[in-house]
Amino acid sequence: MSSLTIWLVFLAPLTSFVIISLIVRPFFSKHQWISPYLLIAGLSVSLVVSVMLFLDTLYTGGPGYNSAYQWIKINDAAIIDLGTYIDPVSSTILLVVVVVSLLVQIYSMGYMHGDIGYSRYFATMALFTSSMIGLVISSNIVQLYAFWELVGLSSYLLIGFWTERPAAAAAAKKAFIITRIGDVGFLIGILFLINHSFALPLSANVNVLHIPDICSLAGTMSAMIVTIITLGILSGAMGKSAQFPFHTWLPDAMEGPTPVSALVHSATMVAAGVFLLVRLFPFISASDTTMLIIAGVGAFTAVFAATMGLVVNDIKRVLAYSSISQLAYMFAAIGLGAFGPAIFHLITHAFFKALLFLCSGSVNHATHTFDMREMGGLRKYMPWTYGLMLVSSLSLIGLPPLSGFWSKDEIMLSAWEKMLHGSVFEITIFALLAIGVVLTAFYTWRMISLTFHGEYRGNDVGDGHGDHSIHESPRVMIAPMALLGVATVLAGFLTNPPVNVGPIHKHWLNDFISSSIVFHHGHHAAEFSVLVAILSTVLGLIGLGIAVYYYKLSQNGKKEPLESMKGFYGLIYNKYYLDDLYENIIVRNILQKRIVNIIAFVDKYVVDGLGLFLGFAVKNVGHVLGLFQNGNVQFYTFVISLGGVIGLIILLMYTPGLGG
Amino acid sequence: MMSLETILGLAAMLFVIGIFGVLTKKNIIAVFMSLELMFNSVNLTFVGLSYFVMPVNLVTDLSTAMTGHVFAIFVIAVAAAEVAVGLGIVFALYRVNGSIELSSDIGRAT
Amino acid sequence: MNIHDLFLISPGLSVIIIGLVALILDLATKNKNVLVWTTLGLLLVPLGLGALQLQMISTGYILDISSSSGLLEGKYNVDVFSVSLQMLIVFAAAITVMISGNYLTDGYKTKGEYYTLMLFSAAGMMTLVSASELILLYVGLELTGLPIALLLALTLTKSATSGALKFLVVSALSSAVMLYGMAFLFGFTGTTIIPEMSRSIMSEGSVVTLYSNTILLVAVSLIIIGIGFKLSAVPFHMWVPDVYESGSAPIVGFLSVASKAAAFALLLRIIYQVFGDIYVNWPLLISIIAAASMIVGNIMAMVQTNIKRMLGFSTIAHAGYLLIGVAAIAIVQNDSSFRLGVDGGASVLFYLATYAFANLTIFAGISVVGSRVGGDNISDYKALIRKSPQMAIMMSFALIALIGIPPTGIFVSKFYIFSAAMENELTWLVIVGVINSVISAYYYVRLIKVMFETDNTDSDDNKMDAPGLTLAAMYITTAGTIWLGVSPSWYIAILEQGISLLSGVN
Amino acid sequence: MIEDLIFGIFAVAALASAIGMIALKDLFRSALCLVAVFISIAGIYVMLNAEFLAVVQILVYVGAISILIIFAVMLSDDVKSANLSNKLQIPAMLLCGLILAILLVAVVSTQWNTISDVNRSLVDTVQIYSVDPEISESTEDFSLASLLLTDYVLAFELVSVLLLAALVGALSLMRGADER
Repeated sequence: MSSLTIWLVFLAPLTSFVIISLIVRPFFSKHQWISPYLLIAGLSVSLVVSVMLFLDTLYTGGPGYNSAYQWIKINDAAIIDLGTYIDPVSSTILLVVVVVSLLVQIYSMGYMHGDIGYSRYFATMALFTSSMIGLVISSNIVQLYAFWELVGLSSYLLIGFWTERPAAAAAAKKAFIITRIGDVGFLIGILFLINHSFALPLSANVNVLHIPDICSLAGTMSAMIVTIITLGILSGAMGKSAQFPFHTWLPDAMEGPTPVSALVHSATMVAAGVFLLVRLFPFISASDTTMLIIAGVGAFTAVFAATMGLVVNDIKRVLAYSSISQLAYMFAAIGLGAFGPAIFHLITHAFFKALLFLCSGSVNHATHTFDMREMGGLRKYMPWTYGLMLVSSLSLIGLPPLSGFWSKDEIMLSAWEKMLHGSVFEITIFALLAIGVVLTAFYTWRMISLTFHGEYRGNDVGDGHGDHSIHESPRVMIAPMALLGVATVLAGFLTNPPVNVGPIHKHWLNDFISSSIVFHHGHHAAEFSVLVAILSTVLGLIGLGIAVYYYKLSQNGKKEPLESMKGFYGLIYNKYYLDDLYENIIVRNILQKRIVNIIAFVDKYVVDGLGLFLGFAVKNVGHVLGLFQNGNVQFYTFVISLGGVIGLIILLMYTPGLGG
Repeated sequence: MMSLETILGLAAMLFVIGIFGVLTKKNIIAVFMSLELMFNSVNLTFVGLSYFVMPVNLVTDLSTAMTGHVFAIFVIAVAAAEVAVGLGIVFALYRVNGSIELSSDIGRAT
Repeated sequence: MNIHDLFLISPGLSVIIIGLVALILDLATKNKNVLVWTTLGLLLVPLGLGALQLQMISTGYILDISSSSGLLEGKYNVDVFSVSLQMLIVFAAAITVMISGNYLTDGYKTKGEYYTLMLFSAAGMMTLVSASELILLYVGLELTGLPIALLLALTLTKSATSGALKFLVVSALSSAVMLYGMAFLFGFTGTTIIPEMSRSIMSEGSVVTLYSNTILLVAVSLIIIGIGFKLSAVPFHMWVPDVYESGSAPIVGFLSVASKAAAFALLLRIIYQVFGDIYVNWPLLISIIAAASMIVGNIMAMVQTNIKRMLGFSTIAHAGYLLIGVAAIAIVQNDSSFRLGVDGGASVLFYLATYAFANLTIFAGISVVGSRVGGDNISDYKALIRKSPQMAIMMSFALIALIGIPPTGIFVSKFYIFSAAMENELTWLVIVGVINSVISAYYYVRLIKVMFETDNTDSDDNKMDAPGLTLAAMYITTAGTIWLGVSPSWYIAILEQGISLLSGVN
Repeated sequence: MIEDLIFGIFAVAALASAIGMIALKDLFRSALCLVAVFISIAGIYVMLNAEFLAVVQILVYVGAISILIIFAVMLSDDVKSANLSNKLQIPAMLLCGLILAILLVAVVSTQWNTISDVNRSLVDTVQIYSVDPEISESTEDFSLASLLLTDYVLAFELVSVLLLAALVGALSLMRGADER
């Protein structure tokens, strides 16, 4: 397959972006309807190419590495080139990204219909999709970082899409800043890699920024450096995947349009962190410390995010916390060394979570709200949505035979096996993951129950419009949802079955992923264990049962069952006060007040104090020539001279041979 | 008594007196006067160095003995321009504002 | 002065002549468009001459005539380093001419003088980047600063004039201090020609005599003070916010881009050619200044409500990033002496170019909004996306570039600077820099947020039509930002060649 | 010997007038002190082979700049007490003392590459020749004027541009201010 064909998968949506933003939007604003078709056409090309790439990789090992263009050359061992690296991992994720994106775009045609920024929406979506594709196929870590920032940027634009909503703008800014804090670590990690390149012998013949090379690099550096770099990369992944303590941006990001949440904030961009860690898994796993931290962060966040999901009333925020929690399962799996199950869960999660979001969008399309307290009883009005939501929810809970069951089961199985011959740490990990299953089942059923069961509690019926305003969504929305529903049902068993099923080999996805040459010794999937499968199903059913029990009793949402636990309820309802900590205490109080005051101290107190005092003394001199009486300029020159003297002293002290 | 050290020392003292004036004078004219003093001390340094210090290329190029003097001439010319510009701006300010008392109306650092 | 010499100085000379032409044209014609377009058209001449010089250097022609010519020998350099920077300065001047129209609309009687002074200042900067002799450097320095002070005062408001006075006094003080350092350097080495200085220092030569000459250290630090003022680096920065707030946007933009480029050129030349490889621990000093500049600039910018003041602090922070590259020039060797590297200098030059593109875009926008709204508060930019979508989008793009997001040029240059610093074991400085780029994202994104904020209430069409010339300037600078981000390697290669010719290292 | 005495007188005069300039409350007297500093320095120039510079110093500084400054001084309402100091005096004094100490230590401890006796007469000849061609035996022209137009012609031209800029700028400032 020629290198141009591979690039086509990235260039096709990019072309759509260029056409929509530079031609359609400014010049054909009357014909906005054409924008989604342009994007869908571009994505169809991508789909064809990515299917070809996938099959090619599956059967012949794939095109591997292709370099197109040398971007920057730092030295012989650190070259940044724009290239593609198609291996089992990237070709699989690529296919998922393209498929989900395509379906979401079709859905968006219905959902965004009549919006004032119709073209702008699809332009940004095109930018996002092409950046995401670029991220997946990148062969160079700096190239990946560039796309990493670009998806962050398009996520910023999409969250803040409705510019007239202050909350959307604030959420967009928050997402941007917090993910960038994580990216600091990522960038520092990359810079340490570059630093390493200067120490390499010329004969080493590696490029420290080339992803396949990085995977074999760990042996050449000290354990300390490996840990620093991997922790840096991990912090980038945690920021993007909204893991504790960077998770606060994702729930707020729900201010964006729902299809955006489905594509960007559940299926693809937030999964990029998991993708990155798997991509560099051989390198990451060289540091035991980092692996422990990944597993710990994952297991902790899985429960932590799930608890916050228990009490939120916004349906999309429930799903957002659920996304954080499910991504945490993938992190935990990676931390335990099971990158195959992590990718498997990433795929199934992409399908069922995208479907959940699209369903919530469909509900919103009907009720014009996301507040579950104003819903209820919708199954009567929206049977399709209800059915699809039920399927995807049960998949999220992890009930057989839906896809979520198979992938979550593999993660639980890995944790289980580690626990069997592990220490307290591994036991804790498994316990946390198990608790997470119960909590997931509880909040998922709470969501279903509040939304679709019981009586309708919203206003729309009341104000006379009656059934007119609550209706099933149009076909253009239902059709992609149904396709995702099919994937939700089938993707689990067919892609990674625990036994041979006719022509489909057992664990073929896992074996396929592991066959990438960067994983020198692949991960062999654990044998299916009936015990663990039953255990995780029972855990899910327990959570489900509790939720059914409670919400049958108070099915009109009068009282939340958890409100009886006062202290705990307050804590989780206020999101553990982390938003307060970040925004009010750290940014406002410490950074903007304290530190600025320290820096401005001289200006505020010294100069003002002088000026004030002098004001009395020289009133009679008056007028223009007294310009300098407030001493401002003099103070500047004073600081300049003082700075010079201090600089000189530093020079004198630290210059070798002069006494330092 | 007239040695390089004394001349440079004298120049250094004048320079520091100039800095002191710039730092402490409230009147903009006095500040400009102090600046002129600094430029003069620099000139004195140049001329003194030019008198006492061996030019690096004297053997091949006799004119290097004059470098310090040339520098001083340029400093004088530039200083003249500087003071002209400074006083020009002061006069403009005076005209724009009349005799209204000026406070520093440009913001603080915060 | 023969024809070769004239050709060598022709870019700067033509800028001066264009300044004079503008002065005369202003008297001759009432139509101010003629003035602007003539000036712009003529500015292509120095650009073309610069390109021609670059071409001739690459074929090796200029190197010969440069060494054989009499009058300018050793005093005025025409090499890749200086010519590329001269072209950058001319470019900045041209953009400034394009966006100045917004300020020169009403009540501004002195248009010709305005362009003349700006171009004279540009000529001073061009001298500064080419000169390698102290007298010429000093004159170039003053020619850079004095017209800027006059331009700042030309707005003739109370705050502008007093801002200009502040600028002038601090500038004069710093140049006096620097002059004093130059005097010591002259006295110690016996010459004013920079390449001969390092030869002189080396021939005195043995390390022992060098240690006993504290005067060299004094000279170095006096010169760093003088340059530090031009760089607007902490602690020589305090004039910046005041002057930025009171000056007119095009001039402030010019000051922040071109003057900074010239000052860095001077610093690089002095480091590479005079004291870079002697045993003075200047990298430590520069690193401290860099860290302080980034921290103070970024944190203070967070709390500003005036956009020009905010950009003033932001320019202080960017001086800090640039100084990381300067500190990265010195490669510490085993015996704790320094060797000079190419990457540090080239990364600084690349950063200057990308910063120029992004910053000029923003100041172009400010010059329009400032003259229409009459204020420079950040809140004045509310809903700019409704009033002038093109401007809002390009300004946001430039702000994104200033944060350092790919695929903009500043991403590449930050990356380049940081990796050069990593090469030289300045890890702590890099970490400070990376963290600071997050802090800077905070206030840049805040501005973007304000520009995109729209209420449905104020959707009455108060369009803000930017003049075509300003929009054209913004398109050019935006294109430059993307261009250098996507395809940086050819330019980096030129700059690396320039630096290695400058320093004799490779 | 007599030379040293004259130098001493000039040096003391320069220092004393400089201090007077800083210390006097009357801005006009302070400006006169500055003139005295200029004149004393011109005297020292004469002793340092720089007669031409001495003349320039008198003409430009004493003649032009001082007059300019004195004009400006007249703008002050209350000349007699216009030369006040701000509250930075004590820190400034400490700082200046520190700077002076550093400078003096540096000047004294440095091994200057002074002119050897062999070259002394050569340098004297070149420097004095710059104003008196008669005593030179050399055929080359080292006068300041010719240096300005040969070796330093570029800087010379740039200074003229600088002066033009100052002129143009000051004029347009006045013009603009008039029309306000």
